[in-house]
Amino acid sequence: MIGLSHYLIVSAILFSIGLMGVLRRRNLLMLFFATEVMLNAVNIAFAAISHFYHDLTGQMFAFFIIAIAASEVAVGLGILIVLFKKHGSLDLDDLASMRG
Amino acid sequence: MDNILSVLVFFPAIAGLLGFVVDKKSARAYGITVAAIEFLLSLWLWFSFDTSNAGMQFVEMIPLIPDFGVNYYLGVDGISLFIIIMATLMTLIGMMSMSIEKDVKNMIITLLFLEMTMVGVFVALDAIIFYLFWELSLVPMLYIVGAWGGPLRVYAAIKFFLYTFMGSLVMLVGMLFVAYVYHNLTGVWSFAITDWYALVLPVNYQLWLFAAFFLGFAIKVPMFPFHTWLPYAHGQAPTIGSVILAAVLLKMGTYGFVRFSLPMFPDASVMMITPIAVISIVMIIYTAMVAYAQKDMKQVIAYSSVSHMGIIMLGIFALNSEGIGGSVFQMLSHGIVSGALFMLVGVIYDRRHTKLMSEFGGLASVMPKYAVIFGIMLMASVGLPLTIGFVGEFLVLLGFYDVSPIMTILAGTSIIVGAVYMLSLYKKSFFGPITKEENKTLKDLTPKESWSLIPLVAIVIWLGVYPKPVLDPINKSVNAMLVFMDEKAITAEAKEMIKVPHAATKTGEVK
Amino acid sequence: MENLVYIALFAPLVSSLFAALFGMSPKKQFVGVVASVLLGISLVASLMLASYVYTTGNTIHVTMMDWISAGDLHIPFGFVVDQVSVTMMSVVTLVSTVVHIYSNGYMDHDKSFNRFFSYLSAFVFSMMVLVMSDNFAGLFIGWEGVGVCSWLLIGFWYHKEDVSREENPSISPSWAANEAFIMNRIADLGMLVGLFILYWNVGSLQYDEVFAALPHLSGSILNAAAIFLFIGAMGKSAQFPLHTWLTDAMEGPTPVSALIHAATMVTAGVFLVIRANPLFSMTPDVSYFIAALGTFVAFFAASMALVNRDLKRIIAFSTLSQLGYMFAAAGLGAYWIALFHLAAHAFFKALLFLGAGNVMHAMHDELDIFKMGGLKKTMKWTYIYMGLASLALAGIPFFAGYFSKDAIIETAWNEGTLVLWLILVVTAGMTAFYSFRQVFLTFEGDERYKQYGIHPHEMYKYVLIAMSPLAILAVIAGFFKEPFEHFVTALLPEYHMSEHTHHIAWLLGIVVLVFAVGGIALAFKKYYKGLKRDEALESSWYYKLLANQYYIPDFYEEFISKPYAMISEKMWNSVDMRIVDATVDGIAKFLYETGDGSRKMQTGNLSNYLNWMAVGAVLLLVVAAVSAAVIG
Amino acid sequence: MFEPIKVSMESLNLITLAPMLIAIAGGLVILILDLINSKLHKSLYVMLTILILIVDFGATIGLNVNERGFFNVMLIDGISIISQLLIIVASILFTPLALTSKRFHEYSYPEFFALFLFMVAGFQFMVASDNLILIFVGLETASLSLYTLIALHNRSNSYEAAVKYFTMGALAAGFFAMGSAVVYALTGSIELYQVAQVLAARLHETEIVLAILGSSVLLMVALAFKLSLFPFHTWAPDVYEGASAPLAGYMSIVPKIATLVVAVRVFGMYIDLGVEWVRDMVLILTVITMTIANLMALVQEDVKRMLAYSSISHAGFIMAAIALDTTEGTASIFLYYALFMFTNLGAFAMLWISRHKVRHFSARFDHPYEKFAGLIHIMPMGAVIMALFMLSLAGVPPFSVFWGKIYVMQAAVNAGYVWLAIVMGLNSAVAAYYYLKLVVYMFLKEPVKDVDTVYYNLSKPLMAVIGLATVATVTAIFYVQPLISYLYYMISASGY
Amino acid sequence: MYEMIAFYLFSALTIVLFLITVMSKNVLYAMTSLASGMVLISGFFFILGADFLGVVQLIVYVGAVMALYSFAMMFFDATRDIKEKNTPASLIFLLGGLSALVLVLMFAAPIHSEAIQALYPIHDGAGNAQDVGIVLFTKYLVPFEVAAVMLLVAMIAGIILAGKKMDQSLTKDTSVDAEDEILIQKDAK
Repeated sequence: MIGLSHYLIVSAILFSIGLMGVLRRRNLLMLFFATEVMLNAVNIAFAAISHFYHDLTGQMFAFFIIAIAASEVAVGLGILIVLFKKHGSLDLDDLASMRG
Repeated sequence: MDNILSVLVFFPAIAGLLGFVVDKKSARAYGITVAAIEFLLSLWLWFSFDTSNAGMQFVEMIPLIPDFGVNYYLGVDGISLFIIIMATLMTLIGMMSMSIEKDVKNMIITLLFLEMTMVGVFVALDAIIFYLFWELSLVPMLYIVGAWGGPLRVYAAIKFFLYTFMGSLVMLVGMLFVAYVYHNLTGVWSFAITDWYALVLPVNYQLWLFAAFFLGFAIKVPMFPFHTWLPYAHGQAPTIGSVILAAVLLKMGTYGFVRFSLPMFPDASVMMITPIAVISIVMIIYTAMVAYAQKDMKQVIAYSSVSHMGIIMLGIFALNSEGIGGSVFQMLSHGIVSGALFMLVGVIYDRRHTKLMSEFGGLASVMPKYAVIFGIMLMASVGLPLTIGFVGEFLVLLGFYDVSPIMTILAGTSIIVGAVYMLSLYKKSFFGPITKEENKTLKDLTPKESWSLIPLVAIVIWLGVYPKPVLDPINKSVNAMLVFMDEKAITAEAKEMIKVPHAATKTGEVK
Repeated sequence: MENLVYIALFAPLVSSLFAALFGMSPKKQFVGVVASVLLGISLVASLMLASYVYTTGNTIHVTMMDWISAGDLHIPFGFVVDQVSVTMMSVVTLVSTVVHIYSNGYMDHDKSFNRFFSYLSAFVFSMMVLVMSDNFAGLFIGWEGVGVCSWLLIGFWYHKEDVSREENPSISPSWAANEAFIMNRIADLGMLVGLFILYWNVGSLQYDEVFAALPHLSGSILNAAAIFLFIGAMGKSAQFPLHTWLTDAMEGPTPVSALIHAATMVTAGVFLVIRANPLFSMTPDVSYFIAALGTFVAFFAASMALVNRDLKRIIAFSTLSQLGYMFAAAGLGAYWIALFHLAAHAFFKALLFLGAGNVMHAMHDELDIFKMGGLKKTMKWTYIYMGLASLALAGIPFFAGYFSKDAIIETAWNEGTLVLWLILVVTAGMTAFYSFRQVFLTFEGDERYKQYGIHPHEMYKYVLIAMSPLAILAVIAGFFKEPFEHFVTALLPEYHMSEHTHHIAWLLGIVVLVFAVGGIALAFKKYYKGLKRDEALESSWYYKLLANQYYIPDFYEEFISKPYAMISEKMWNSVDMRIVDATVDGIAKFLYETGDGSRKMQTGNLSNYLNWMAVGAVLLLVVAAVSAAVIG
Repeated sequence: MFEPIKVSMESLNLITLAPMLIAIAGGLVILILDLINSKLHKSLYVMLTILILIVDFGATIGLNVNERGFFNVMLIDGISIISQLLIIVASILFTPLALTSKRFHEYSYPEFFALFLFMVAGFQFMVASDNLILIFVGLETASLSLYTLIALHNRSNSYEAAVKYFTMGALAAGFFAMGSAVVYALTGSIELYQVAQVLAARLHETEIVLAILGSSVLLMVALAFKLSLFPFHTWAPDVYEGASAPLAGYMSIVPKIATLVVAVRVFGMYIDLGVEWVRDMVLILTVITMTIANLMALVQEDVKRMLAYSSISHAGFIMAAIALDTTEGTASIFLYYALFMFTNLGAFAMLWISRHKVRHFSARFDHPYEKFAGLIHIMPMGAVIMALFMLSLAGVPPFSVFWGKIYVMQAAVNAGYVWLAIVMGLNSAVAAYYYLKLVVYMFLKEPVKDVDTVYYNLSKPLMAVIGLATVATVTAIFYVQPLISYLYYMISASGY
Repeated sequence: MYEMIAFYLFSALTIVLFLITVMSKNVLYAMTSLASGMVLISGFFFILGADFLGVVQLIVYVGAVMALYSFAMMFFDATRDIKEKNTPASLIFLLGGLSALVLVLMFAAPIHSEAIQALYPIHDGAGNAQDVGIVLFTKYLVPFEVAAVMLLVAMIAGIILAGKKMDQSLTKDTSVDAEDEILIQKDAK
């Protein structure tokens, strides 16, 4: 029987995959993908907990997370566009004029 | 005038603010006038001071942050009275003798603010107010050393500031802890020193708190091995900076010991007698030897300050009336004498722009007045009887003899080693033939310099011959403090070590 | 009478201040005159006091004002005029007055004439405070005061350059002044400690209170107090091992040597012992040590005087030697004899020095007696004065020294300390020898000075006249021994020779006399006809040892001064800068470098930042897991 | 099949929403004004913004303590009111800094002010709720606006700053979400008051200790990022450097106040429940943060970057008060920020007025130390004011930050954390060095270059802001008492 | 049973797809796999009875977000393989692995408690959309409205950041200062 833990473990694994992506990626666009993965992983957890507790709060949270993710994409892409116009690159390694 | 203390504290500050408006060329005259008024005010304080009263006088108390126990709480007793007068006097004299050409106006304003903080430290009866002035005094000094100093001035100024700042922050934690304990016991927040005096703390608390306060004060004094900022600060500071630093700022540390450490932690003080005496003796002998090795006149006097501060520390921890009274008197005497000596070095520096002893020799022939005044100050510095320097040193050694004869003998070597470096300095600079061509045409003291030094000479001799008017009020307050410490001490050992003079017990002088 | 006390005390101060007013101006003759007159007033006042005390037997005790009071300590400015102090006052003011007058002549070419009088009078004032004070603290004021004046006067010709020890054993006036001051300070510390011991055990520093309380004190405390006070006395009176400064002090002008380093200041140590006689009489061991040390110094100093070539240094060694005699007497309990010798010595030694000053004046500051000779032609009066003084010093009968010194030697016999007696007797012979060696080499024989192109001349008349009181006293002082004894023993313990000693006194006197005359005869034989140098003798090790003062100054130089300077240098360079300060700077530097190092984590690269964040998060998670495992 | 739900207006307690609604409405008004007439001058928007914020302030101060509204989503307790007030005051101080004498890109957008007001509303929501959803949404609203505001400065550094902030913010958001999920899994609720109840009942279950600690860690990562605690602080210096000076100053205060409120609510809950591990975690992180940031600030060459590190250090300093979990500790947070706000905004405003469009002094930095060398000779008043700010930041009495500092240290001592107080003290001593460095440059060095006035960007409104900040900094001693008693009253009323 | 099969299938697939998203060098692959993964996640939602959420997931993520990403991809011309100097794999796997390990440990515990009462219970008879609707428009109305503001912010931000006006920067242009402004305080001296 599939219990809450199963879902949560899947969620944990997906979250870690997302985290690995964030760590690994140097291309900003791809990096954003990885953050989406993380948020989606959390959504699974919320939906599952909601299901097992018979409680709607989890779904609400997941719902808002989706909204937040969408807004983040909009703003993130906006920033990426100005950055790209300026630098012509989305590579993180080109983006280190401020340090120390 | 009941609020004379507030006037004393804030008059220079307000004058300093108004000073921004004064024209550059008149700034000096303005500063001297203000300092003179301030000095007269402090004399007035003395005249209206009730010498038969050992407690705090002219007390002012305005709640500032009552929820936190911080009050604007001022007062003087015999111990602080004369240090205040000395602070105002040295500021005045320092300004009179000032030879700075650059940014005189800034200097005057800075000095006036510094005067506020100096007076503030000595009149504050609230720990936070004390701390406030204590820290604030660093700022003008930083500017004075840093802006008008020698080539290493920035290093010296920052070292001075940070070192003292570091120590006093630890002290601040100690203060906060005392307030916390006070609150625990009484349910009231208070930072008033007089309230804290009533606290009877367990011995282990006393020791820790003593250590916290010690760090703050010891760096300021400066005690070995925290003294290394001092030679830099003095070496780099302009004359006026050295004068104020040596005369007043260092006294804040020793005053702190008398005002805080002793009455608040009598048992810890007794337990710390030996370590502190050892440090003091190291200060006395070691720094005297280091002073002897110096090539620079000012450095000699700087190190001699450390050595003399060792005497003062020793006297404070004699924990008897002779020792503490002597220490407080020695604070005054060291203030005036070292201040004068720094001014004297400044005189020659103004002429030759060097302070190296090897550059001089035979100055007594070309600058006889200068040599005479230097000689008098030198003799006061080595503690010649009938000069101000003797009274304090004698009383301190006398007082500490009761604690430990051996240590007194070791500390007493200060009269020998002190003579060694001072005389050698005098010989190298003033005696012998004139070897350098440029020294042959040196001008003797100008009237300005003479008139700033002669009052000091007069005081040096006056208080050497007749110290009674100063010593009596000091003694009165010290006796009261000792009676009180003795009553408060927990351990039998402390009760035994704290010597209440018969005079105080006979007349039943209990606070 | 109180007024007289103040006049006697403050006239020299007034004189000093008056002279100081003109201290920086060129020579003004009236300064010297006024100073001399004021000193004369002080002398008169002292003598009047002396006669008052002598005739009435009363003592005068005045308290001027409070000085220091702190805790239970109360020190007034109090003065006592009793038999001892009035004797000292008279001697001091008498010699001072003569020296002041003398200085008018001696210093007449010196451009710091006025300054000289200021210092000299200041010295007299300090000395008066020293002898008149009614408490130990007041004594200490005078004690230090004379020290400073001595410093000022030794270094009077401060402008002279430092030279090597070979060229001038005292290096320079300023060097000698510092040496004197510092050495005295070492002793002063002892004295201070003595004061502290008395204060904490008695509760006062007043003589009368202290002495009254002495019987209640334990022996060890008394011994300690006596020892430390005597250490103080050793410094002022230049007792071994603190004696080197005295000969170097000869760098000062000769009147100074006469007044300070012969007649008055150096006897302060003896005065202290006499003053504190109740204490020292209760500590026989310490007293015996004092006597032994005194005897040793008497011999030791005389031995160095035998070979010295420097006119003033010979007299200085002689002073040292005579101080040894005084301590011997005081240590043996014959306080009044010590005081008597002190006074007599003051007269003839001052005379001797002033005579030497005349010679110097004549010889243009040449001091080497090998370069003199035959001066009797030009300097008849000086020769007479110095001859008289030397006779007194040698203890030839009926001169002052005979009465005082013989009494000391007799005391040594009387106390049964035969070793001391023997040494003192031998020393008496040596004293006679070196005194007359000096006199003969200076005044008799061939005129060796001529090859140096010196044209000597006699001193001014008035100076010679002024010296006459000293000469007279050097001759006749001895005859006042009986009244003097009667006078001072009102205060000091009486000292009588035992019956047996009294019985053989004449025999003892003859022994001493034989030695003294023998010494003179030897000097006569060797030096009367002129200088015959004995190369073999001069190159012998013992001659060199004596000539180099037993190498003690070199020893001090090598083992005290230089190491002190070296250690000081090390303390500064190695300890203060390299350890203490370097630690402070090291902490600051460490913090700064840590900052610089940790700043590397701010690479500016976002990926690194994200890594840091993940590392932080994972680390916290792992710690949480471990903690949970531990807790769970 | 459901019954119609009846909800009374009283039970909704809409007044609790009023402050945020005012800010949002204000933002919308600005947007509409721009639609109607696009030629309006920025000064209009500035003044409008200030007016809106003033109304907002009035609405906030009128709120009653300890009310809940809108199905218990809104929580108006003492700390929510005082933090909102602080946020609004800081925003009011910030707004006039737009009126520089020179033109900068962001202020040419009316939307800037609208976004700014939305951001304020976001922060207000964040502090006025104990519902993790609303906190999260408020946080994101504010953050997204902030990213945009940074990027709008429109130069290479500001994009870089925005990207860094944004990306790390996204990662932090992931952690926040995950942390909330764990909390939800543990308790079936995301409202902290419910969470506390359920957790209290479940504390004895040893199997879920890891989950409890883990939830605190995940939330900590998210909040520590916002608070710039080590090692989540790496964005801060770069973002401060890339953002315009006023915004950097703003960022060092307002988001931190808002996040601290959340942290007080969240970690205060854990500590109250007796999870000592969380207290230790907070203490360790804060001690490391204040120390490392101080050390890194020592070696900076640019004043703004130095102030960035100093802000990190201050945040660590004050975050430590959370671990104390006493009323004084919590009060000290707000006292500290109330006092720190004026000084720090003042300091950043001083940088702002000295901002040149071209970098005269250094290829990389806008505000290298050299720029201020010898300022006392060029502009004595400016130098003195800047020095006052620096001394205040260093904790020299009687300037404002000192009072905050001793109050925090007193709170630490009272809670038995004397060692923490000593660490704070020693850190202040280290910190004094870099503040002094600027003072040294201004007062003790000679000017480097003779370029035109350092205070290039000065205008009357900026002077007014700086004057206000100066007065507040210097006269702190006189208003600390009412401030403390107000804060203490509010906080003890809300049970912290 | 079906649930189990579906769960394992979806789990395996999402893990693989997201791994591709994270590991792939090609943006297109990454994005496609991300989109597919999100679709599968909506599958989880459906299994868990969160139908409304599943639909929103499909619409918002797969519809809106992915569309945005595709436009962005085209704008950035990122269809080619991406050359990245990736962070050392060991570090990534260490951190990823450790975090996965701790999270799994955390979730493997019996975190589910029967004692917990649902505060906003799911009504068995009613559709999910109705349940969600009631809670969303009562309890979560405020967050909902705030989310609306957030979206407004995102919209404005997107518009102005991508707008033409950003091409020229006043911040760097010194020439515009002369014509400015009423508030100039000329010459600060």
